[in-house]
Amino acid sequence: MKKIINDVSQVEQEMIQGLVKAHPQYLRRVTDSDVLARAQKKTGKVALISGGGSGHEPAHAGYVGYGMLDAAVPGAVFTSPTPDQVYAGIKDIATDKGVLMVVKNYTGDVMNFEMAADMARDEGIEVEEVVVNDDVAVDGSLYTVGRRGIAGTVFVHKIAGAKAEAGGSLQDVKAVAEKVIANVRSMSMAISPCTVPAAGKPGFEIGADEMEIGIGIHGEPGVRKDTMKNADAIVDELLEKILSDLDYKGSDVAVMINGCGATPLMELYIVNNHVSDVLKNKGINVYKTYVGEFMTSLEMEGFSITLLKLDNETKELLDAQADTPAFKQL
Amino acid sequence: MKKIINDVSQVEQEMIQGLVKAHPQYLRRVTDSDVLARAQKKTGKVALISGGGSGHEPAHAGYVGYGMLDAAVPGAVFTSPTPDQVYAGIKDIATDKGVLMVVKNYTGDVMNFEMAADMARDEGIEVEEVVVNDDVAVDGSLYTVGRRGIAGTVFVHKIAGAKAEAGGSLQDVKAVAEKVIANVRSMSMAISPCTVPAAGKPGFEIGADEMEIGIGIHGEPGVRKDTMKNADAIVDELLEKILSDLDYKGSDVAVMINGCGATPLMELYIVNNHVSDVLKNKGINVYKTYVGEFMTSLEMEGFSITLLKLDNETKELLDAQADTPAFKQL
Amino acid sequence: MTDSDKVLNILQKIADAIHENEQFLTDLDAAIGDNDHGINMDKGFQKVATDIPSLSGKDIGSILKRVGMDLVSTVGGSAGPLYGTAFMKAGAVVADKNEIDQEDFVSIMEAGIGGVQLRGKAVKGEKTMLDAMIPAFEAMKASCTAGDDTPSMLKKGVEAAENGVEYTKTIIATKGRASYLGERSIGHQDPGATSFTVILRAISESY
Amino acid sequence: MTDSDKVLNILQKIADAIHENEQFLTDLDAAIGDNDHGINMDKGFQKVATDIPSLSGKDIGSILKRVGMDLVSTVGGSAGPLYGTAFMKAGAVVADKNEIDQEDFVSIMEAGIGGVQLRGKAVKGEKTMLDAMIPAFEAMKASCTAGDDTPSMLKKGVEAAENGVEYTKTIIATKGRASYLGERSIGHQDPGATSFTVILRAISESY
Ligand SMILES: Nc1ncnc2c1ncn2[C@@H]1O[C@H](COP(=O)(O)OP(=O)(O)O)[C@@H](O)[C@H]1O
Ligand SMILES: Nc1ncnc2c1ncn2[C@@H]1O[C@H](COP(=O)(O)OP(=O)(O)O)[C@@H](O)[C@H]1O
Ligand SMILES: [Mg+2]
Ligand SMILES: [Mg+2]
Ligand SMILES: [Mg+2]
Ligand SMILES: [Mg+2]
Repeated sequence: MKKIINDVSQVEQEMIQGLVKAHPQYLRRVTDSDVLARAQKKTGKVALISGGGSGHEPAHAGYVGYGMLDAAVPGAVFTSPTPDQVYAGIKDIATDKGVLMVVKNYTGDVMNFEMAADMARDEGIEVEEVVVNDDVAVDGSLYTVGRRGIAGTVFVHKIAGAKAEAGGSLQDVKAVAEKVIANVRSMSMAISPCTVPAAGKPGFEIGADEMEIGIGIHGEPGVRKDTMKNADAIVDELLEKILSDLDYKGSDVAVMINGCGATPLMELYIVNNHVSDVLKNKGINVYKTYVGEFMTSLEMEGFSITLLKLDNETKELLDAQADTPAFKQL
Repeated sequence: MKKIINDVSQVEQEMIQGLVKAHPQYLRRVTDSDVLARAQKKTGKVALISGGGSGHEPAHAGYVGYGMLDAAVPGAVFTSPTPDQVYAGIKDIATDKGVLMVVKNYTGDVMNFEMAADMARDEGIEVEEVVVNDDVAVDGSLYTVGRRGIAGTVFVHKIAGAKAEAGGSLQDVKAVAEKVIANVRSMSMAISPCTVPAAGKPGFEIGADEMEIGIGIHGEPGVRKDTMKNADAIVDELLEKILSDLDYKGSDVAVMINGCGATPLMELYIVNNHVSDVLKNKGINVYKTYVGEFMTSLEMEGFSITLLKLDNETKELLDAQADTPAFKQL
Repeated sequence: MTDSDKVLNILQKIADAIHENEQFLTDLDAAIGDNDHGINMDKGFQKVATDIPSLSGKDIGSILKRVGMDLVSTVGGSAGPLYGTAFMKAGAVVADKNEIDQEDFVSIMEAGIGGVQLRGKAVKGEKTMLDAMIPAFEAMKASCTAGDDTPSMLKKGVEAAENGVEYTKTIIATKGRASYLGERSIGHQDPGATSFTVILRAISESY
Repeated sequence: MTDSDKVLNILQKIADAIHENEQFLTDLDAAIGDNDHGINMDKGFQKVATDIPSLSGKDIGSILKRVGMDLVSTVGGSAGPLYGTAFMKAGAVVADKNEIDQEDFVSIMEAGIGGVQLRGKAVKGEKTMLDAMIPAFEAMKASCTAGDDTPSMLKKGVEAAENGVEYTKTIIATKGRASYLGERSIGHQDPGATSFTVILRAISESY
C-alpha cells in the first residue's frame, strides 16, 4: 500500500484538521468531536446533518455551507460514525425549527444515526430522518436491507438544503428530501479497487481485463464481475438498470456523472457524451448535468450515473445558490 | 491498459462533445474546430485564451466562463494544440480590446501558440502572450528551456480573467498576469504514472516503495526518484524547494493543493494540514486555500503545491466572482 | 461463580483475542463486506482494555454497560451499535450484581441477542452474527438445564457458534453489507458471526 | 535528378517508415519525454500520405510546403511546428521547381535546419533533432562537394545522422522536455533525432 499519508491511525484526524485549515470561511470543528459544522451557525432555519464513513470526500464535509448542510459527521474510513459524534453534531446545529438527518441506507449508518437521534430527542431536540437509497444495483425488496445510498445523496443535500435555507419547516424540508429520494436512482461500476488505509490492502482483486458492475462506495466488490467493455457499452448497461427501475420518459432530469476517486475527468466526460445521447434518444430531457467527483471511494477507479427526475419545485431548489467547499452554484 | 473509453483515437473528440453536452450554459464548440469558447461571446473586454494538451482536465475547458477564460484549446492528450486550432480560438473570441494568450512554458505550447498569434496578428487582431513557468522542480536558468508551467496557471486564469472582466486594458491584463507569474511557484510529486491512451502503457515505471519527485503534468518521470516517504516529509521537501526559490516571508499567500488525477481528496487534505502548519511556522499568512483537482495528468496519483504571493490588487481579483464549469466563486 | 475481577480478566482476554484476529476478521469482511470489521472491533476492544483499570471494583452490570458504551462510541459501522447494545442490554440483566452464576450467563446471552435484534432487526439465517449467537445461546441454555458446569456449558456454546459460522458459508446474506453481493456471498463465512465466536472462545478459555 | 512524382513516392516511404517506427519513437519519448513522439509523428505523416494523390502534378516547392502545413496542423507538440517549419522552409528554397538535383538536396537540408532553429532556438549539443540533422547536413554537403552521387551522399547523411543519435545518448538535454530530467536524460537517445534519422533513411533507401 502506497499512500500519501503519515499514519494509518491518523488519516481521519489529519484530514479533518486539513479541511478546517483549508476552509476556515466555511468550516468549524465542533469542540471535542470530529464534526464539521458551518463556520457561522445559522439559526432560524431547519438544520441539516449528514455523514458516514470517511473516504467519500468531498462527501460530506465538502457540502457544509450555505444552501446545503449545516454539519457533517465523518466516521473512520468507510465506517459509519458513532452515535456520540452524530449527537454532538445535532446538538451543535440544532435550531428551534428542528434538525433533519440525511442518512445513506447502510445498516451501520442507520443504526448509529438513529441512536444519536434518540439521544437528541431525549433532550427535547426535534429530529427527523430521511434515508437515501438510490443504488439500483442491489435488490430493493422488502426481504433485504434495501437499496444502498450512493451519489444521489448529493442531490438530497442540495435540494433539501435549499428548502431549509428558504425557510421551509422541518416537515417541508423532509418532504422535499423524500421527494428527491423517490425520484433519484444511481448505479456504479469500477475498474480498480481501493485500499482502506488501516486495512493495508485492496478490498477486492480484479483482473487486467475485468470490471465490477454494481459496486457500492466502500470498496466492496460489485454485484457482478464482467469482462471489460467500452465506455458506451458500460453506460448502456448502467442506464438500462436505472431506467427500468423508474420511468423517466418525457421528464426533465438532473444528471450526475460521478467519479469514484481515480477516474480521469476526461473519461467522465466521455461517459457523459453517451449518457446525454441515450437520454435524448429515449425522450428524456437533460435539465442540468454535473460531472466530477461528488461521492468517492478513496482511489477507486470507476464511475456512477445518477438520474434525478425533476418537477418545478425541485428544479427551482436545484438551481438555488449554494456555497460550500465542494459545491458552489451562483 | 484499462480505461473507460471507446476508442483511443476518439478520446479527445468524445471528451469535447461530452463537455459541451454537460455544460451548454457555459460552453460552445467553435465551428469546425476543437476549441471550447464561452456559450455567449463576451465583447467589450480583453479576451483570454489558454490551452495545451488534453489530459489535464478540468484544465483548461473547465475554466472557460465568467471571470476566467473566453476559450480553451485542447490538443491531443499531452500534445500541444496545433496553430490552426489556436488561431480558430483567437479569431472566435477576439474583441477590439485584444486577446491575451496564457501559455504554459513548454516548447511545443509556446511554438504553436506563437505561430497562431502571428496568423491572427496578420489579420489585425491584437494578441499578447504570457508564459507561465511556476514549476521550481526544474532548472530555471537561461541555459535551459526554463521552468515548466503547471498548476499555478489556474491562478493566472483566475486573476487575469477577473482583471479582464473588470474592464482592464490588454496591457493591464497582461501586466497582472505577469505579476501572478512572477509571484507563483509550484512543485509536484507522484506515486503512480499515467497512461496516454494512444500510447497504451504508462509513461514511467515505479516501484512499490518509490516516488517521483518533481514530476511535470505529462506523465513524464520526475527529476528524481526516491523511496516513498510520509506525507509530512514530502510536503517539507516540496515546500523547501518552493520557499527557497521565492521569498514568501511575511506575505499573504494563496495556496493550491492540486491532485494529479487519482489522489483521494482525503490525502490532499492531509497534505494541506501540514502545508498550513509549515507556512504558519514560517510566518507566511495563508489568505486562501484551494484543495482539489485543478491541473491533472489523467489518472496519475500525486499532488502539487502552489503558493502565490498576493498584494492588494491580486487579492481583490482572486476574490472576484467566477462562474465556470470547474471553478466557481460567489 | 464469576466475580467482577474475573469479568475484567475475561474482558482483557477478549480484547487480546480480537486483537490477534484483527487481520483475519478484516479479511473476511473484505471478501463480502467493506474490509473493516477487524479494524473496528479491535479499536473498540482496545478502548475497553484501556478502561479496565478504572472499572475495578464496579459491579458486573456497570462493567458490561460501560463495555457497551465503549463499543458504541468507538467501533462505528454496524458492529458498534450491535455489539454495543448487546453489552448494554446484558449489563441491564445483571445490574448491581458483583457475582454471576451459570444462569446469569445464559440470561446475559439472551439479553445480548435481544439487543442485537432490537437494533438490527435480523433473524436467524440471514448470515449475520446472530447465526453464531442464537445457536450458542440455545446450546448453553440446554447445557445449563442439563446441569453441566460452566466450562462445559461454554465449550458447548463455542462449538455451536463454530457450527453457526460454518453454516453462514452456505447461505445468502439478506442483512448487512454482504447482502449486496447476492449469490456472491455464498461460500464466505460471516465476519460478525466469526467475531462473536472469537469472543465466546476467549470467555470459554478463561475457565 | 528527382522529379515531383519521385518526391511523392519518397513521402509515402517516409510515412510508411514513421508508421513502422511509431511504437519505437513513442517508447523513446516515454523514457525522457511524454510518451507521444511516435503517435504525433505518425498522425502527421498519415495525413501527408492521405494528401499525396492531391499533390500529383504539383511542383516540389508546393509539395514540401503542403507537407509542412500538414505537419503543423496535425502533429502538435514540439515536433509539429519544428518539422512543419522545416518542410515549409525547405519548400521555399525549391519553389516552382519540378525537378531537384543533388545541390538542391543540400539546400533543402540547410533550409530545414534553419526552420527548426528559427522555431526552437536550439543549437547542436542540446540533445534534439538538430544533433542528427546538422551532422547529416554537413556530411551531405561535403559529399556533394566531393562529387559523390546522390545515393552515396544520402548514405553518408544517414550514417552521420545515426552517429548523431548515438551522440545524443551521451549528453544532457537542455532543450525540449528531456531537459527537465537533468542528469537522468543521459543514456537515452533523443526521439526527435531518431525520427529524423528514420526519415532520412527512408529517403536514402528510395535511391
Ligand atoms: N442487521 C444486522 N443484524 C445483525 N448483525 C448484523 C446486521 N448487519 C450486519 N451485521 C453484522 O455486522 C457484521 C459487519 O460488521 P462491520 O464490518 O463492523 O460493519 P459494516 O458492515 O458497517 O462495515 C456482519 O458480518 C454481520 O455479522
Ligand atoms: N527547441 C528544440 N529544437 C529542436 N528540437 C527540439 C526542440 N525541443 C524539442 N525538440 C525535439 O522534439 C522532440 C520531441 O517531440 P515531441 O515528443 O513530438 O514533442 P513534445 O515534447 O511536445 O511532446 C525531441 O526529442 C527533440 O528532438
Ligand atoms: Mg464499515
Ligand atoms: Mg507531447
Ligand atoms: Mg465492514
Ligand atoms: Mg513528446
